[in-house]
Amino acid sequence: MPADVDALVLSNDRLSEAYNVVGLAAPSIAAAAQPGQFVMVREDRPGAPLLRRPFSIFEILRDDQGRPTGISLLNKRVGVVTGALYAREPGGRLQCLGPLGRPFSVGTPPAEAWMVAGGVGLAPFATLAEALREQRTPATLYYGGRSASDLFHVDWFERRDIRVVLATEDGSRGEAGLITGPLERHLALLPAAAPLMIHACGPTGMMRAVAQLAQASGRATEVSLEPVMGCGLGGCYSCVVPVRSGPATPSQLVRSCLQGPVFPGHQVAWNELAPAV
Amino acid sequence: MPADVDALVLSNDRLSEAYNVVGLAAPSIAAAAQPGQFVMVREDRPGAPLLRRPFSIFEILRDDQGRPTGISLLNKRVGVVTGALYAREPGGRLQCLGPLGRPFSVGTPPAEAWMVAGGVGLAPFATLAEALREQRTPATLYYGGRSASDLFHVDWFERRDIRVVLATEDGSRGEAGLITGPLERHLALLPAAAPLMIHACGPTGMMRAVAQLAQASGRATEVSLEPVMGCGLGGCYSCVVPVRSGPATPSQLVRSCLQGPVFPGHQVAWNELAPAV
Amino acid sequence: MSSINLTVNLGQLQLKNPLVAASGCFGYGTEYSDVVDLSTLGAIAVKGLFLQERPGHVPPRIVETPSGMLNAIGLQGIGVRRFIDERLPALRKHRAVVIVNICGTTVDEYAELARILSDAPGVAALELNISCPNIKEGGITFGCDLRGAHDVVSAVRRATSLPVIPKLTPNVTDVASFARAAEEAGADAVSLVNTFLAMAIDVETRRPRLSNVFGGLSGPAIRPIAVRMVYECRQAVRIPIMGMGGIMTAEDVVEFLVAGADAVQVGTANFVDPFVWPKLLDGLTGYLERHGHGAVRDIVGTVAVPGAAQRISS
Amino acid sequence: MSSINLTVNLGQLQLKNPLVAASGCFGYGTEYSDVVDLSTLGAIAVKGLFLQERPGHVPPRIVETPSGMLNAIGLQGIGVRRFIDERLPALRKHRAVVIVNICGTTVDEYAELARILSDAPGVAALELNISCPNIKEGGITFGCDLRGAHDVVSAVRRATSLPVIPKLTPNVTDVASFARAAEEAGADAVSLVNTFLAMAIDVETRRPRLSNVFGGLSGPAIRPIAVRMVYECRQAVRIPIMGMGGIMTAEDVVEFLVAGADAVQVGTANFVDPFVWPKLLDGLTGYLERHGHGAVRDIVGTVAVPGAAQRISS
Ligand SMILES: Cc1cc2nc3c(=O)[nH]c(=O)nc-3n(C[C@H](O)[C@H](O)[C@H](O)COP(=O)(O)OP(=O)(O)OC[C@H]3O[C@@H](n4cnc5c(N)ncnc54)[C@H](O)[C@@H]3O)c2cc1C
Ligand SMILES: Cc1cc2nc3c(=O)[nH]c(=O)nc-3n(C[C@H](O)[C@H](O)[C@H](O)COP(=O)(O)OP(=O)(O)OC[C@H]3O[C@@H](n4cnc5c(N)ncnc54)[C@H](O)[C@@H]3O)c2cc1C
Ligand SMILES: Cc1cc2nc3c(=O)[nH]c(=O)nc-3n(C[C@H](O)[C@H](O)[C@H](O)COP(=O)(O)O)c2cc1C
Ligand SMILES: Cc1cc2nc3c(=O)[nH]c(=O)nc-3n(C[C@H](O)[C@H](O)[C@H](O)COP(=O)(O)O)c2cc1C
Ligand code: FES
Ligand code: FES
Repeated sequence: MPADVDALVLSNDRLSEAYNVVGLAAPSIAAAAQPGQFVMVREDRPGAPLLRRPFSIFEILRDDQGRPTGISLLNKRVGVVTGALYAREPGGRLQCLGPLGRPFSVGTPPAEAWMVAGGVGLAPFATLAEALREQRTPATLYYGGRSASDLFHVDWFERRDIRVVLATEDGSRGEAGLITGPLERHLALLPAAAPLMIHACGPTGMMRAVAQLAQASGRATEVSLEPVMGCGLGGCYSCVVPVRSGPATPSQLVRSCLQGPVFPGHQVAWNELAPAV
Repeated sequence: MPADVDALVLSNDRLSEAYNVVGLAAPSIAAAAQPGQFVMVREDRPGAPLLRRPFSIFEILRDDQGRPTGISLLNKRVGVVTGALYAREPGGRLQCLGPLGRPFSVGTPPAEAWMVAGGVGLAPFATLAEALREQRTPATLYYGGRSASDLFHVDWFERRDIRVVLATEDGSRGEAGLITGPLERHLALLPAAAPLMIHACGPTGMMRAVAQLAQASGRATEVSLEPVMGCGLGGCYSCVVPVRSGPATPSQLVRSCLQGPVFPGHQVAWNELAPAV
Repeated sequence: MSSINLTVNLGQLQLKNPLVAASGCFGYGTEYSDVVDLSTLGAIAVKGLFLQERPGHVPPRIVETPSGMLNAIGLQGIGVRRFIDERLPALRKHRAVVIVNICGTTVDEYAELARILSDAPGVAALELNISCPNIKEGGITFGCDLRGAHDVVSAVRRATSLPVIPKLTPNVTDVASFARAAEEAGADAVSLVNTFLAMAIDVETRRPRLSNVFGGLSGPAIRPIAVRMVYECRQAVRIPIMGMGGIMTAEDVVEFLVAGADAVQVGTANFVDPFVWPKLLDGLTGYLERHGHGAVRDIVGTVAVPGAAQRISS
Repeated sequence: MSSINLTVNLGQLQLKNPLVAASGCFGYGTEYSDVVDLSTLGAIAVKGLFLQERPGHVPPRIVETPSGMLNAIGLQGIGVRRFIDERLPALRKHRAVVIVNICGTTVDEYAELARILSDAPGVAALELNISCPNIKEGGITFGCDLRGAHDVVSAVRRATSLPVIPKLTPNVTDVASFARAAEEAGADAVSLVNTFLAMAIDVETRRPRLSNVFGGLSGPAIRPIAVRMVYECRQAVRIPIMGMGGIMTAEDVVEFLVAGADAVQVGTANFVDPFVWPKLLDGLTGYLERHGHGAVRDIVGTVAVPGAAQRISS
């Protein structure tokens, strides 16, 4: 049962001109959140945009005793609300509805988990990394960006014993090129018998490539899609994505706020997925 | 020629739960402003109210050399924009269009000037007081409010050699009752030959009473009206008030942003003035 | 709670309070059972249903506009049979008062839907969507034609003893004439307004922002037009009115009631704040208390309009 | 400036750029000569004029609404003769291109106004206000009736050789049919939209917020509906279109042009920011440069709409 929290902004860590991390006091959301879930955010001031915006829950914030006290959001500034999240100073407030959506499945050993993140698609993987670690599931983060200055929190993952593989398009950090490069090679090297789950979040093209690579090598994937969402609760039917239950069945438009945002990669009818407007 | 200044908020002096004074950097407006003129204010942020709101220019701010650097507004919180003006911290910005409107006439000795202010109607009298002082015109401020805590800047006027007469409805400061009480008595005492101009700004009922008292004793008045204003420039015809050129002529609706906000009190067709909504 | 009488009568249908969830903005109701006690709502107008399942439009289906939003969902839906089998039982369990919003491509389809739903336990009333701007056939074609509107309402009237509430489109010259046509055809009440046909273009790509090109405008932007239309219909008909369009706060609820609505529907506000319902109810109750009214119906249609005022056109 | 060709043709009327001040939102133009170089505007549609002076409505005449405003000015005005004597000379001195917005209570009055203005030097075109929601007689009664619209346009067409531009009301079921009627009656262009008939109620006093009860809604709130209507008219007629409704930024200007407007009018934005004009012109020029277009007309009506898309109703 989601709550709507009038959350105090605890911190605002500006990582670059475009990215920041906002810390929010929201114990009830933090306590209930599962990896890959999201919140619907709005500003409560006269004239603020009407509709809420979806954000993955990035970190679970905890007090000294480890009790969940809040969440953080990894925000990329692209418009009005993401701009406001970038500007929001500690002491301000943001309305946060959540946690919402179907989470990632958290594999257990001996299965391995690979997380593939592009840009702000890193957001759902902090909580997933912690959950995997709790299960002692060996985990790797494949993380790509345009250049070194677009990669954040790498040491955060390393400190949590996540193996990290990096790629940048300009070669300024990690391998030069797309993150699907190393992913493809590593997939080819992994013994067929070794169980693996791949989780991906990032630009649609990247997720599609990951899902196809994985399928080609018979691996399961989960992708976290980012359609426009009007309500986050199943009320408006704006967030639909085309999925098919079997390879030959026709696709159906299902609500990604309820049945997603995490979907099995092979179920997504990538050809029919509308380009983000 | 009015300017639209993206004015830096220099100060915000909260006088009470409802009143504050906002200082704004606006040299061009400050240099051009005449007593009784106003500015049209808006906030430039997504979702701010569409229409600007009119505010009298309260003080002219000056640097050490006495050069005009900005203006202040005496603000009373009644709704969205006045609420924003109350909340605005120094460092923020407000868009200020002005100076606008027909000013008070500044009398010269031997004429005396009496200013009658009710509540936030004090706003136009700081600039008028300074102009009168420059002309060495003897001036009195009649200033009424609900109670002592609604009266502000009294010493500001006293420091400028303005005689101040106060009244509060609850009797907590000055005379008990309405400010028209002492005004009426003093009018009766003033020799008929002594020239006098009365300026009034405040609730409509007060201005009307002042205009009628004055007319009864053959005195000229100027009143500063506060209708709803859409543009401040004569473009929308929203701000009309009924005035008549002679006592027997029918009234005409004229734009108070151009022909006012200051009008000769006897020209206002008080009976036809719409109640503020 | 207080001693204020919040009940309202919509013809044969009595609601415990005048707050109704608007069709298409509250799913089938069951989606919201986690966040709203469904039994506390006056009623729920469920998402528009056809006889058959419908896939709806390709996304993007919504876009935000100044103080509003456009939608072109295209009436994606599970069809009336699945609704009866899969959703109605849960709604009954939650003690929700269910108004089923129905949509057909022919007069017969409306009548058929009405017959099917008359036999289903737990349907309180039928709202006839003759005003959806987002589908090619049916819907708004009936809503923009007086004859068509009359025919649909009459046919449904004959097919059911459930309360029949046609939902009017604002995309017409004279909405009051449609309210009259509905009344004459035997409607128990009318609801209005549906969304305004609109369009938004992405200037960078020079493509429509909605896959369907056109969409329906809802939200606070339309409220002043919707209030006017409710007022006009109040002058034109005696049957009850459910008013809607941009209601976000209790003050907005009162504005519609005072303009002449017997009950109100709340749509877009659910997306902004799914917890809005108790706030609206408390705000309405508080308003009535503050103004010394013992019942909601005391303020319905009480706007003080000088004698001369009337619609200028037509 | 740049080498971009900003001129647009509205039939016989060529404008140096597509930015026109909307009637009623720019006084008689002269009020703005202090803040805007009037010669830099494509044209100025002056405040609506009757044959006679008119007092207009009692205040309050405007009220703000979400992303919009209602107005019920009631066409207060100085009448056509005083306009010609007192305002036109100054407008000519400022080298303003003047479109006179005229309003009558009968067809003959429109024709008479047209004759009088045809003889006045410095009138570039006539805009026929057959769409004002704020007066009891004339105005919108012509605008909501196809026959009436046709008659007014024909009569004015016969009375003048000036360009004739009827201004259409959005308060109709099918605005495109009015554009067609205007075209058939010999209009040189159409302008749209005028304001949407609306109403706001003060819930504390339960009185209308406007003395006239009803008012016209303008501003960003209506933009998506106005864009849709411009697009529909573009599909229906060959004559040029002046589009308007909620334009605040250069991006909004482009949206209307791309939807099918040959020029745009800007109304409410003048109140928000009287210095908006150079910003709009620079923004438009910048857009065209950025997208590699040499002329405004290259983007008019270029919205990419899939073949199937068309108005669903009627
Ligand atoms: C489940 C989910 C989780 C998400 N998690 C995050 C996250 O953790 N961090 C983060 O920064 N963003 C995340 N997003 C994307 C984020 O919701 C959008 O960037 C945001 O809605 C844009 O709002 P805005 O007001 O800033 O942009 P607007 O001013 O509304 O629009 C600016 C531009 O962004 C585009 N846009 C609007 N919505 C989306 C969208 N949903 N996806 C892509 N582009 C869009 C618009 O078309 C427009 O071009 C997530 C989206 C989903 C669906
Ligand atoms: C020439 C002139 C000078 C003014 N000078 C000052 C000044 O120096 N200081 C100051 O505090 N105020 C001044 N006012 C009044 C001020 O403009 C209004 O209080 C303001 O517009 C309210 O805006 P808002 O957004 O806060 O209120 P809104 O949220 O728009 O409305 C809140 C309430 O205030 C009422 N209201 C709106 N406009 C006015 C108005 N013009 N007059 C009275 N009530 C109104 C509304 O009906 C509503 O009930 C002046 C007005 C004029 C015309
Ligand atoms: C996303 C969405 C879907 C809608 N679907 C329907 C529908 O299926 N049937 C219907 O009659 N109205 C539908 N409507 C219209 C609403 O019920 C309501 O009439 C309109 O949105 C105005 O109210 P509001 O401003 O409170 O949203 C829909 C509106 C929205 C925003
Ligand atoms: C205060 C006001 C007065 C208006 N007066 C007229 C008028 O006299 N004649 C006319 O044709 N339109 C008039 N209009 C309508 C505008 O010209 C324009 O069609 C409408 O406001 C939509 O554009 P906007 O949203 O840019 O304001 C008026 C609008 C406003 C806001
Ligand atoms: S976002 Fe509204 S149904 Fe998914
Ligand atoms: S405020 Fe617009 S004309 Fe005076």
